[in-house]
Amino acid sequence: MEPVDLDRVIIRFAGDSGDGMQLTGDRFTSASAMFGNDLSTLPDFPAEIRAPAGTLAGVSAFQVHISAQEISTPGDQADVLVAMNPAALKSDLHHLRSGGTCIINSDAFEERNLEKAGYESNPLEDDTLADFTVYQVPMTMLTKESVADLGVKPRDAERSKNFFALGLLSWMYSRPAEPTLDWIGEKFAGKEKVIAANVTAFKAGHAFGETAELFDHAYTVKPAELAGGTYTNINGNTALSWGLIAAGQLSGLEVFLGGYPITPASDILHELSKHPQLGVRTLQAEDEIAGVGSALGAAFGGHLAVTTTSGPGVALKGETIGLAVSLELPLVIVDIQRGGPSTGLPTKTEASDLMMAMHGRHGESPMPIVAASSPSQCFFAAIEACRIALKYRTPVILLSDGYLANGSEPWLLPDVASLPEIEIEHATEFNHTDADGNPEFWPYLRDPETLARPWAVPGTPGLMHRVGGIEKEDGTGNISYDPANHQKMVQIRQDKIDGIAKDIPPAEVEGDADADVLVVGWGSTWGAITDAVSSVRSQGHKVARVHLHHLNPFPANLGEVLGQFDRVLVPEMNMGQLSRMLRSDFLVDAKAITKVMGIPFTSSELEAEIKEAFND
Amino acid sequence: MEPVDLDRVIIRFAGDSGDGMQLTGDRFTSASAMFGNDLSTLPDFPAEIRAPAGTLAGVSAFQVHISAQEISTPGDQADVLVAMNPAALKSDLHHLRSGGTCIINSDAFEERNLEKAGYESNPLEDDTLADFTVYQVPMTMLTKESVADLGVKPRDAERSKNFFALGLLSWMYSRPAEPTLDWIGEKFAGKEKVIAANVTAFKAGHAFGETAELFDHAYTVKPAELAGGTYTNINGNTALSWGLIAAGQLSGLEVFLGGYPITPASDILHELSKHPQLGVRTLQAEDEIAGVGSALGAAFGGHLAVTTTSGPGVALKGETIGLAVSLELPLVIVDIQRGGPSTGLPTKTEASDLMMAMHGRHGESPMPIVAASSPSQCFFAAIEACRIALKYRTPVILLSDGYLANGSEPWLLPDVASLPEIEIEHATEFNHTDADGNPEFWPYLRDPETLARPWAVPGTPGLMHRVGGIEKEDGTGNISYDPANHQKMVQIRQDKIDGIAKDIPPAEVEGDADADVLVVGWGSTWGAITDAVSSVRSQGHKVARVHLHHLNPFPANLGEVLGQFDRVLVPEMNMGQLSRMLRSDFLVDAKAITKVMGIPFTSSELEAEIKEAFND
Amino acid sequence: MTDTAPAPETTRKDWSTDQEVRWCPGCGDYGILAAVQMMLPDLGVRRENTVFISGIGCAARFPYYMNTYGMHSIHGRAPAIATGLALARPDLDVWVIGGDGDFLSIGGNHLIHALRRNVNLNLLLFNNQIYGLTKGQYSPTSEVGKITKSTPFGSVDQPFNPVSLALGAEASFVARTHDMDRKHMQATFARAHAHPGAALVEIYQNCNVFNDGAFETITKKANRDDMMINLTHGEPIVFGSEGSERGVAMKNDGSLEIVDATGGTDGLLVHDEARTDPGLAFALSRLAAGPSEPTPVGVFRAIERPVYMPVTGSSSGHNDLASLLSSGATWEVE
Amino acid sequence: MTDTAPAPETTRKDWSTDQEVRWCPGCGDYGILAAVQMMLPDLGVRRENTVFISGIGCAARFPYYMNTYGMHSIHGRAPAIATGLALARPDLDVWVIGGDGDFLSIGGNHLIHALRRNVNLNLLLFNNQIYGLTKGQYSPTSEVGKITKSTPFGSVDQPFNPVSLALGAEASFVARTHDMDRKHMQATFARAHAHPGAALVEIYQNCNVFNDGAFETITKKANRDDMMINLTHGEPIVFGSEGSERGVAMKNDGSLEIVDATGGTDGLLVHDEARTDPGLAFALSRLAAGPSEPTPVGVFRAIERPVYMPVTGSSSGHNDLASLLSSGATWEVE
Ligand SMILES: Cc1ncc(C[n+]2csc(CCOP(=O)(O)OP(=O)(O)O)c2C)c(N)n1
Ligand SMILES: Cc1ncc(C[n+]2csc(CCOP(=O)(O)OP(=O)(O)O)c2C)c(N)n1
Ligand code: SF4
Ligand code: SF4
Ligand SMILES: [Mg+2]
Ligand SMILES: [Mg+2]
Repeated sequence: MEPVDLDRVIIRFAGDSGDGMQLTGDRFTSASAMFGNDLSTLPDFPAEIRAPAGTLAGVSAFQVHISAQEISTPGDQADVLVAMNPAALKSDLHHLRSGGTCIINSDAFEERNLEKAGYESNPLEDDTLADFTVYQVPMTMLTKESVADLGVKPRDAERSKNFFALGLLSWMYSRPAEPTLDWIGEKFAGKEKVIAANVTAFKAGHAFGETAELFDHAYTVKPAELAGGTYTNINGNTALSWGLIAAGQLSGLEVFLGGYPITPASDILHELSKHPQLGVRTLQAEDEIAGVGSALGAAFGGHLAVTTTSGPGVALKGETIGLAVSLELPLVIVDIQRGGPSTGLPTKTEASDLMMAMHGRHGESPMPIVAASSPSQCFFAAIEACRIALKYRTPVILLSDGYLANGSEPWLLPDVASLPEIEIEHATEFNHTDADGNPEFWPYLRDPETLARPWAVPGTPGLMHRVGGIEKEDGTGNISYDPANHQKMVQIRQDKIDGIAKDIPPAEVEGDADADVLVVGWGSTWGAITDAVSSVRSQGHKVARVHLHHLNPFPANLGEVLGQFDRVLVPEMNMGQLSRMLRSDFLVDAKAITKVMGIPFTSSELEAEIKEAFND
Repeated sequence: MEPVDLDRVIIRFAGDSGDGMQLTGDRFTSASAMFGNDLSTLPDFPAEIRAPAGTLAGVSAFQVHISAQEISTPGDQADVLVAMNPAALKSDLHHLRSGGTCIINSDAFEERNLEKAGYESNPLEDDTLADFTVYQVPMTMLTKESVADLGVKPRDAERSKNFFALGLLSWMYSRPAEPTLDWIGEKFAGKEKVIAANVTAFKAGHAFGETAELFDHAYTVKPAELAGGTYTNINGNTALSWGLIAAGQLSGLEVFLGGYPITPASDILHELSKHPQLGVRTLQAEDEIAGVGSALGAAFGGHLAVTTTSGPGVALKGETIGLAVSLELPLVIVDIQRGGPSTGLPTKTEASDLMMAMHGRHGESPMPIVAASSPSQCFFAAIEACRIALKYRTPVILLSDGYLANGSEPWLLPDVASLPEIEIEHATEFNHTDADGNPEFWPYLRDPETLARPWAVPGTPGLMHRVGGIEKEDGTGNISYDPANHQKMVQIRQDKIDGIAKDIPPAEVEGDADADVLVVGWGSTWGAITDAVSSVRSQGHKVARVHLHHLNPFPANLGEVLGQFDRVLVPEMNMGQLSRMLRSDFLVDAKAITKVMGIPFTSSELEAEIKEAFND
Repeated sequence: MTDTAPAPETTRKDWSTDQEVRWCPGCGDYGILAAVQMMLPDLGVRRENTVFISGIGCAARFPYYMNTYGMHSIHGRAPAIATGLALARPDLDVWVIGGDGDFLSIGGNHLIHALRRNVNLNLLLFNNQIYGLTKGQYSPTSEVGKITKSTPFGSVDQPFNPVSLALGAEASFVARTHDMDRKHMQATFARAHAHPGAALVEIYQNCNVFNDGAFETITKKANRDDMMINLTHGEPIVFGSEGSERGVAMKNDGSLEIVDATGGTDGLLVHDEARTDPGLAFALSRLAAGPSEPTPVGVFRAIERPVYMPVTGSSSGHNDLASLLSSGATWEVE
Repeated sequence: MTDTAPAPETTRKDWSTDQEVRWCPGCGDYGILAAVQMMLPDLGVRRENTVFISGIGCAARFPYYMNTYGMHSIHGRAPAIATGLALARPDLDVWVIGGDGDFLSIGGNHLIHALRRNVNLNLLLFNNQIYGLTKGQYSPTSEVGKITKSTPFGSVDQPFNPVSLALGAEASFVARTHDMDRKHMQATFARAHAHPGAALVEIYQNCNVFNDGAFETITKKANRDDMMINLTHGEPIVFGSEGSERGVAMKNDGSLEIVDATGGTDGLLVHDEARTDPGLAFALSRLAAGPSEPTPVGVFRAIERPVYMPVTGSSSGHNDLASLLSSGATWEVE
């Protein structure tokens, strides 16, 4: 039978933490990427390392959206749910669209597991799944049978059942098998029995699809028409890490990362730790304060200094960031936002640290804020944050979130040679003449254009100077308690940051220039807004959208842009933080569309909200 | 000769840190208070403990405004400057109004001192003082002479010269001598020689005024017509400390202060440490994080918990404050604001921590903010902050500043019996019934009115429960990762804080209800705004003013009030933080009048700004 | 505030909550939880007078499982929060729970200050020599050369020895136990509880997911007698699979060595946990460079010194609000 | 990055800035500043390769007076900031300056971790047993019973012994000196400078405004010989106003005592700063309970162990950006 052609499909793999669902999803994604689909993924881990097997708390899921068109989100609801046990079915069934397909490992639906999942009756036997097309596959048994001859112990045999599921889905969606088989060989190199078991299970799953009369036919999702070039599938944290490394290369500076592990930012520390040969040094500090402190020390030493963390870490770093504002040294603070307040929902996404990024320090301490908008865009956002920090000698906050961090998408690799250099010069010369005509160095004598002060690093003969957090005299940098000087310095620091508006791209309106409704977004809502706006427009409404990558300062034309529209909607994964800024800066009645659930907006939610605006 | 009657006079004492100017000012103030004047003071210390004698950095000054009318500020410019050495003259002369009187210790104007002060020629001999009435008094010599017979060593004798100055000024302004003489006796009890020297010097100064033909006549400033009752002269930090103690008494709770020394907040820790017998426990913690942490622990234990600090300390406490938001425990965080960012101007005043108070934490973590407006009002502001914290089980930020902290004014002591009780009950009973009909305790089952959760403290049988920073299920308080529950809890926490608006006084408009211009103030600008508004009104302009003591939530009627005026001016010792909040909350074009100089607004500055608004 | 009548009899169950325990299957934390829950009934204390405060980490989940008052706070701050509670409420039993990251990395300062002050706390340090909750970075107790996600080329920095650090910080009570020996844990925790002031117990805890077998060399049943040196106050220090064939002796220069003790205990070091000077306890803490050599367990030091309490009363000062308010110079206006 | 040619000859003046020194007249900090400025010319180092980093406090003003690179940072964080600088720029000489509050109260954790890691820093602890800059609160080194603004009824908590704490934190170099003896300071600072890794020097410093005479019993010229025990590597430990009439000996139980040494140095303890095991140094740190008894000064411990450096190169991994970007699975789209 010929496979049926689909435009796109959203598959959700769900199972116990021990079932290897992240790996399964990842492999399916890779194969699809290789095959040429556009795609977007969303892993959904449990908060516990390993919650008790079979419990709801232990469910780990991975959603992947593959498409023959360009897409921008992992999809609202799944077309297919693969449920490896009752807990997975119970916790994730609501992610499956009505009418969707549910593929179930029926072996797992025995009494103890049902009980652990809190099912009072077996959902395979009552009407729980009435709205769905259900395929019950005894995956555990079939896997065990398939590997029986290999001499694998039953326990280990069972472990391969995720490869059975992967094989089955690979058949169903006509995914190429080679990338997965190759990967198994590499990954488990040296463990021949494991390789054999996994390969056999995979093939068994594939064969099962083909031969069992269960399935009418397979599907294909054609490759997407993507721009030509080399692609890789990348998640936000890796892209961000590589962006930091790239900024080091582009500026010719060594990169120093001082950080402390915290979900969902730790992977950046891990990734950067792997690349000393690319001029990266990392320190796992004793806490977040030492993380940012050590970075500031390295910045004083002339390095491209970075600290990576999440909300609780930024809350601790405030005082040191304030020092960086006062010292006017370049420093990038990366905040991978997660659910708050306090420990909140550490493994879930949220975008509720914008106000803290603006104001989380005492005194008047303005700082630029850059926000990433998609997993691969994290690469460029990181470079941009570094560029601003280095050029203006200022700490910069780079905001990403848990969804971008772990979500992935295909990325057309940029031509490295075409990435613009970050020109940066350490001061080496005197820049002033004292009353007696002798040359001297003034650490706070500014570039008239950028208002940046010179960056003279230790080791430079003659330019010895002292910096500190007490208010400094303009120019000399000497301690000054003079009232007028303080006012002046506060103003200069503000002007320096405000002036960056001249150096960033203007806000670009996409969609209908004559629309009634403008949707202003920032951060990871980019994908959902893109889908929602295009859907609303395709229904004949006029809508425009602006997506901000710079949140402080705003693009210079933003006020003007906002003034062109009657209604301004601001979807945010918080209680309305950007809308608060737009309202106070531009006195426009920006309306926040808020969601604080630890999960991203779906396009359909946004679509509904935008359409609502037309009914108001 | 009869003394000439004055309505008010502003005197500024300035000298070297070692000259005892704070003490001199203090005594003059006390005597005036006893005499019945209204008054207001402003100490102005150097940043160094003891900068080298005779240098500009070492100048210590004290300004006092005494009046026969009610007054609200220490005055813009001094009528009289007492300058004990060249550095004092140099650094403080600009505080003297043109035509004012300058009383100078001429003995100190010798070459070395002039040089240290950076004078190239002797200001007593050139035209530096042309605009002023100058009295040169060889105070050092006269003091030494006066005490010569007492057998005091010349060095020690010289130390009494501030009492000579005090005696002279006491004569000039007809201040009663007894309070000062009594005070000397008490203060130096046991050191008979010191008493004798100081008393003698004081009397010599007095006599010098009376007998030297230098001065035409003395002055009087009549007692003010103040409400009847017992008065004390009080500064903001003492009033705030007493307010905290009062809140403990009014709520029947013990007070626990966990703090770490920092200027200008340390004196609150010092003051509270003195009063264990009033149910106060203090811990000088190892840092600010431990300060707030220990307070939070005490709050969990049922105490009225407080932490006191300044901006850099609040910047460190953000993460723990966020935990308090999540735990919903009462906690008062006192921020005595000083010049920022970073170490900034530690001994100077500023009001630039409002945004941090609002937003200095990750996630959605709303918190009430109370701000004090005058030294004595700190007492009531502290009680109000405690009341809100206790009633709503929430951390509250109480903002004061360096000017309020050290400035003083006469305070009509409240009748302790009339202070309203703070009703607070620790939970002692089960509040819920489980599915099987058994009673149980739900730590997050709320009061429907206040949305406060029950406060069950350890030691209470049966109510054992666990709290934590991870998101909690509404009601039970169990850990919950449920998306809808998170949204609900974020909303409830916001609603709880917003709901406090029903429980605070409405914004009160003073002045002309039909004015064009409304001046909205907060914090220590109260005095300067009061003077400026009354002055502008007396010139025939219509002006109204509102002073906010609650900054989050705002009084319920604030939007309505703002809507009644065409122009809204917001004087702030920052770059426009309250105006930012008003703009975003109410979409009114509030204009900030900003001053970030480490010193308070003068009334005349504000007067000019307000009048400017009429010319726009 | 608290009831001081004799506590009712309780069993382990009374001390357990209904919350599902969420550690990885096989984690050493289970054994520690069991030991605590089984020890508490023996102490004759009341659940409502008992509080568990933790930071963040796998270990820090502990309070959720204890049917007492509890707080799961933030990373590193539990000793500070517990300090406030213990000072405000000396009538309570306050236990503080944390991992090696929680207590020694981010929380190191609060820990050493709680020890120095001698706040009345029982501090249980779950040392698994790894960051568990954040999925396997090295910790300040990880051995040199440790390869983890954050040290892909192996760590280069020397770990803390928690017992040495605590002794350097003036701790009045320091002990060590391990998750494989419930009896030893119970006895050690009970000693900590009985100690007035700050009592730190280091617990070697296996993280079977990210650092499996870190303590196996010494904690495995088969190795235990040869590799664990039980410290008993007033007794010569002996150990060995045959009971006492090896012992600890002091060399001329004051350092300690392991010697043959088959000839008897003459010349062996007699353990004195109560010695005022912490030198002996410190020397014992250096006997093993890590949990791969014969390692002392038990109580290293237990001395009495004043427990930190804020001043709660004084004869001077004002006793009521009215007299406080009028304590400065006052004057009357008619 | 830095010039490695021989440094030009310098004098104290070259190392001094034109900033007015703003300590109280008579403050012990002056003497320390002079000692540092007078020692540096002897080290043959360059000013531009030298950095002073401090926190906040009176002591922390220090960098402003040094004609080198410098940073006056924030309270307690100097060791952390300096760690970053030293790791980024191993070519520099990094000195860290702080008071007892700065290093041991708010900054305690950064200090112990810098010591544990053995970051190449020279850490000078200005211990005046008080908070100077904030005008006189007690500090973690203040003696028990101290009456200050924040302890009006006297402090009740045991102070840290900075030398003991550092040794408990695995410090590879720990020394003590005092502000009254410029020669001793210079020699001690030079030793710290020569030490690879973290070197902590505790300096007894008089705060004549808020804690005058705290060290007088031992530092006063007249008392010094009787009250200060100079530690010299390889020499028997003797002291006394007549040169060597008293000495330090080890008792049977390993603890130290002061004994009569008029009969000669037999039986006295020979100082061994290089002993791998820190037990001896620790015991010496406990000899005096505070600066009112005969107190050891000099180098307690100086051992070589690996200096902490982040990995700066490896044979594995990607050497250029392009190969990094394509290091995952890639595919081509035409
Ligand atoms: C302020 C802050 N920083 C970092 C984290 C992330 N974090 C949570 S637990 C932990 C360390 C866990 O290690 P450990 O304390 O040894 O406990 P274990 O999980 O091993 O029991 C870290 C870094 C956090 N939650 N908060
Ligand atoms: C975050 C922060 N907390 C508190 C302070 C206030 N503060 C400045 S210096 C200091 C302590 C000074 O004592 P120490 O470190 O011993 O230095 P010393 O002045 O005695 O030399 C304190 C508490 C501050 N500047 N910043
Ligand atoms: S990660 Fe390790 S410490 Fe944490 S629960 Fe799992 S086994 Fe235990
Ligand atoms: S207060 Fe003390 S430490 Fe500070 S400068 Fe003055 S004397 Fe020195
Ligand atoms: Mg651990
Ligand atoms: Mg000090």
